[in-house]
Amino acid sequence: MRYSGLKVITEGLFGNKGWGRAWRDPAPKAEYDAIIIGGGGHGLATAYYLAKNHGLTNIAVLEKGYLGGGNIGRNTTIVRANYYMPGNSEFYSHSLKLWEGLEAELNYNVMHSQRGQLILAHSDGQRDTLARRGNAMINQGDDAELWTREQVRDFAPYLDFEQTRFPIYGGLMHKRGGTARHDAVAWGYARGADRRGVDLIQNCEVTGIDIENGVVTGVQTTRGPIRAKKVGMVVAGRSSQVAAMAGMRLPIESHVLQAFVTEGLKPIIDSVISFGMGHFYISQSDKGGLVFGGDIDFYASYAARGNLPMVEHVMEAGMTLMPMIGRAKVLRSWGGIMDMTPDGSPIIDKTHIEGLFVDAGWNYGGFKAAPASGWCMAHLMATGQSHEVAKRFRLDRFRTGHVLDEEGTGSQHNLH
Amino acid sequence: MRIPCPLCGSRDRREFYYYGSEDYLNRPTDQGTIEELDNHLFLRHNPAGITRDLWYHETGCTSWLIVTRNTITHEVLGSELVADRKKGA
Amino acid sequence: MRIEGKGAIDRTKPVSFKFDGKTYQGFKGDTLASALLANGVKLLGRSFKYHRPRGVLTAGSEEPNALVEVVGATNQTPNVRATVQEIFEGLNARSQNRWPSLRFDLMAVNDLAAPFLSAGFYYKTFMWPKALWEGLYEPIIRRAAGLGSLSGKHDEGHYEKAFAFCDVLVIGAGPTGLMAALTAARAGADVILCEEDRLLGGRLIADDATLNGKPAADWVAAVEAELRASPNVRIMPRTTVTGAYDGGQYGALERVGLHKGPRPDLPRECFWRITAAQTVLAAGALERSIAFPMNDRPGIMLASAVQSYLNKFGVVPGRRVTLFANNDGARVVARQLMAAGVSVAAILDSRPEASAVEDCPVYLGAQVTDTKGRHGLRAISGTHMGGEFQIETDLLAVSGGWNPTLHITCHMNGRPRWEASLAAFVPMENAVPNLKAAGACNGAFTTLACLTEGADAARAALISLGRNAVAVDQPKAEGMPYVITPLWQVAGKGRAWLDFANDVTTKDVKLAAQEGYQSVEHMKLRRSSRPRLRRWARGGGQMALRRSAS
Amino acid sequence: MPELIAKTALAGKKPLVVGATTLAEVDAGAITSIARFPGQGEVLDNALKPLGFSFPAPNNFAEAAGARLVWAGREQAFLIGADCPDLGDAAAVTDQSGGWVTLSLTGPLAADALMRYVPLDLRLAHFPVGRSVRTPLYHMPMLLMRVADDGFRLMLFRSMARTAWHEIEVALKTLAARAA
Repeated sequence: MRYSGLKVITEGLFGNKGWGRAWRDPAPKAEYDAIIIGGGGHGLATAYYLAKNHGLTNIAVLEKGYLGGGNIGRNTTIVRANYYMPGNSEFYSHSLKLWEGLEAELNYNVMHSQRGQLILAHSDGQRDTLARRGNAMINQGDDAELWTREQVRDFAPYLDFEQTRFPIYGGLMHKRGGTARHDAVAWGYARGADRRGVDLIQNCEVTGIDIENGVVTGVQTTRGPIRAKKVGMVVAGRSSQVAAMAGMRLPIESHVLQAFVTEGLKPIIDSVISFGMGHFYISQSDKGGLVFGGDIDFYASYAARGNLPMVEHVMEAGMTLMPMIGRAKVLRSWGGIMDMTPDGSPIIDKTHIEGLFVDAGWNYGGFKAAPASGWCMAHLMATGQSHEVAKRFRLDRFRTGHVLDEEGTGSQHNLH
Repeated sequence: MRIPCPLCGSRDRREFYYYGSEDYLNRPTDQGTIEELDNHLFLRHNPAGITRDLWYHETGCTSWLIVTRNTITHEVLGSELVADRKKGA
Repeated sequence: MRIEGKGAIDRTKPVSFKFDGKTYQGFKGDTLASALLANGVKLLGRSFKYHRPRGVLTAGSEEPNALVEVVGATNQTPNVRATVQEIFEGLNARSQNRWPSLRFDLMAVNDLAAPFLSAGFYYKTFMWPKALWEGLYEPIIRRAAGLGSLSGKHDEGHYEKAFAFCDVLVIGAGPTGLMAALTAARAGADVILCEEDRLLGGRLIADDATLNGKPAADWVAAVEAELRASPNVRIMPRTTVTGAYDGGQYGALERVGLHKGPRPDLPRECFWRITAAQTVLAAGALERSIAFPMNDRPGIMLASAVQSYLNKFGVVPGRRVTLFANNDGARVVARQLMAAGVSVAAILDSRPEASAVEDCPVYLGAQVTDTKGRHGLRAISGTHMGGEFQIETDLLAVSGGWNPTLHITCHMNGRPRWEASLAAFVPMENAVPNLKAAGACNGAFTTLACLTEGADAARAALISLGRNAVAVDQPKAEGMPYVITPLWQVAGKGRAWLDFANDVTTKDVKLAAQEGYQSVEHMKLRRSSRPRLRRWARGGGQMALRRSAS
Repeated sequence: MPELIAKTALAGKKPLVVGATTLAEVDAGAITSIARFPGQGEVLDNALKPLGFSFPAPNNFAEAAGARLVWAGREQAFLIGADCPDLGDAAAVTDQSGGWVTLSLTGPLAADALMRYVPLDLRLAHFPVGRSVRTPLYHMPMLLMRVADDGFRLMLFRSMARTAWHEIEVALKTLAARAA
């Protein structure tokens, strides 16, 4: 069923009885051409692009819980392409372009809103760094503007410009940055994949990966064995456990990253604002809540919940940057399980097992990457070749020394 | 979260700094292979369950600890001084 | 309307305050809600999505409707619950989420467009042409959404943080918490007793209960006096425990100066980090409404809230009261109202076989199917076993049963368990290490059971601490069983609200299920609704969902 | 070369009195860090004996003849208020006299004020007189001693002296305002 404003009105007139299911609820078949383990944002996007770009429709997504129940529903909804290092910048640039066409592509309003993203500078040195980053972004074909302190003040007068510790010297505005409605991205890809024939199988946990003579042959699940020649592991937050089923040790340590939302407020923060010195970032949702986050809790965890020291740190950073939020009330907090890699950059690669692929290690930044991650993982699984914009996301880059350590992208789990 | 320090007793997590898996203590020798170094520096079991990791009692007694913890429940099962382990070895 | 001789307010200390520019008078001890209700003000806010007129629903921090902005000399605080904010001389509050005024709000046009603003409608439209999403649709949605507003000015308020440690933390000072605190204190344990309200006693005070044949307030006062005299006890009123963290740590927010107005060096709030060896969760229970058509009008309140306003504040916000319930609790409220001289139009009991012996009309098998009165309830209509009814009434007190306040037991991934006999979720055992839920938050819905469970939980905590318990006399209390017949939803033409805070109706939830968003997680995300929905979906709602989904 | 005059970190600062609680800077005199070398426990204790001390157990300090020997971390103690004897090869010895500010906080509000910032159980039963711990005051590293039922000695890095004073002042005034 196609969604449209007209449809919303006609359905509204007739009691909204005609809306059908957004996706089917199929039972798993005995064999597929390819299996994606993980029904999160990246897994669903991978399935969607496998079907759409590569015509591979006899495929299944296996999800142990419900679709979109992982980090796609546990983030701060920020979308941006403001990376500095070659290897990252072309990837996120590609992702942002996909975001810009996502509503039309999926016939689903994911509420992608290019409200802008502003990174603040608090010293001359930081301003220089932002200028370099801005130039790299422009060279990549994306947008960036170096803003003076006065421009920042006009845009966000509620920031604390006078405080002595982190005075605001200016900022880097990335106008095509912004936010999207996080769950809608998963649902939109799910609906799109389903319409192309992909089986989305919920409550189906993978318990083993079948390998014969170094070649993957299928998976064992709580709903029985399923055969497949190609298997993609797209399970951020559980990457190490799933990889261990194939006897692999990954360069990943899992950490909890907390985020927070306030009660609904009338519009006041018009873009995403990033305060690197406090590792604090904030935006306002369409519903009015101020959505903000900070750094990881800094200990390995799968609990999907955090502790008070980081809660307090985030609140203190928020009060330091924009003291007005002292009058807002935090409504709830949540924790996502982050795959932290040693260099803060992700992995989209083949493994040493033929037919087994891995998409993991998204650190703090998996949400904005979902479209391009799906695009490139689908390309890799369909063709056996790394996609041009993801060719540096190699699994073996630590051993070979080709690390991609962009500051501000992730933790270095061996150098805490 | 509370971390038991063998010297100071139960202390708030905010007094400690986390240094990752205990793996990091097991440094390969000069004669080690690239694979061993990769394994030491970058690859992790990253268990969902019981783990042993390194903590530094930064604003406390400045001891290095090996803490046994459950990464799913955050239950802390015990701790020992790295110095004691080295003494024992 | 004030009732003479009732309430824990100080009638010798009048307090003036402002709401929407008009000056009113209340008494020391009033909340903003109780003082406005006493002054006959029913309309306090506008709803989140449809901008429907809303009044006070509850008498506590669970209030979804009566949210206001408190305006200070240099700043303002949005989304303050009028049911929690105590009045002080010079308090200045105003309504929010309306334009140009509370009575005449242009955004109320959304209400007329409700059929088109169905569950998740925004995912299906506003996509063409692309530029209009950011240029037109989104700004309109943003302006309509949100509730109160920040001033944009720096918050210059003084705030405090502190650490505290204890042997036994008791969360909640109702019958369960007081009994637990007393038992632990007498055994010599270091006790911290946190209570969200300014008064200890919880529903003992709000219900005007009887203990040892005397007003329960006497027992509460005696226990409080003993606890205050114990050097090993710290009583923390106006303190909400906000979260359970690892290692026995709890976050708690204390309202230090919010009920006094600004004073030099006095913090507005203090955030406590409490580390407890043992914890007794005695957070009580929250009454729930019933999803009947047009159940959101000002003048429709929870029965327990009507009781709280009567007994804690001497206020009855209506002249002709009707009660609608699926359990016996509302009968007590009706009796207390009549004893206070308030006219009770009828008791509407949804149970066909319930007793009908009261000093007022009792309709059995009753269901409210419509309500009238845009800015304040005027009349209700519905059906009962004998036919139909139409009642002129300006206050409808609703009770759909009680939900244990078990949230803290979920903070470490604990999953509550459905208890069919209570038609409610109860806490999972050992969901938080070294925490024991007791009393109403554990599904014990009688005063007798609360007192017993409070003492038992404290004794268990003392054993874990290696201490010997000392005998504590338990006062004599009622032990009438809690009898409930679930009633989740009344069918009818109009919309029936499940989640007042987010303007979610039963239709929205059914539509979400119809489209395959069956996981409660999916539904709540899709409808941006939270715990109320979860309870509803788990209860009777689930049957409806299964039907519509199949 | 002119002679330099040693000043304490807050030299000249008047004590702060809030109700019956007093915050004041203390001139602790000489402060010597003694970091015990492995296996040198007995030698070190013998060397310290003339001062009336032996190396303190973790979280404790001892007093003798106006001086204190304070446990200050793993295998580390501070000798305060006395010249350090020659300890030979038993320990690494550094003069830290100028590196610290020492504050005295005494009175009924003292423990409550500290517990605004110190993530530690300072109830008397759990933190008795004679206890010394390393713990932060807010984000500032500190050595904290209980010298009386209602009296504490705080040692912080010299550069943080004014911040620490300010924080404690805020806590005391806040507590006084709460009581008013």
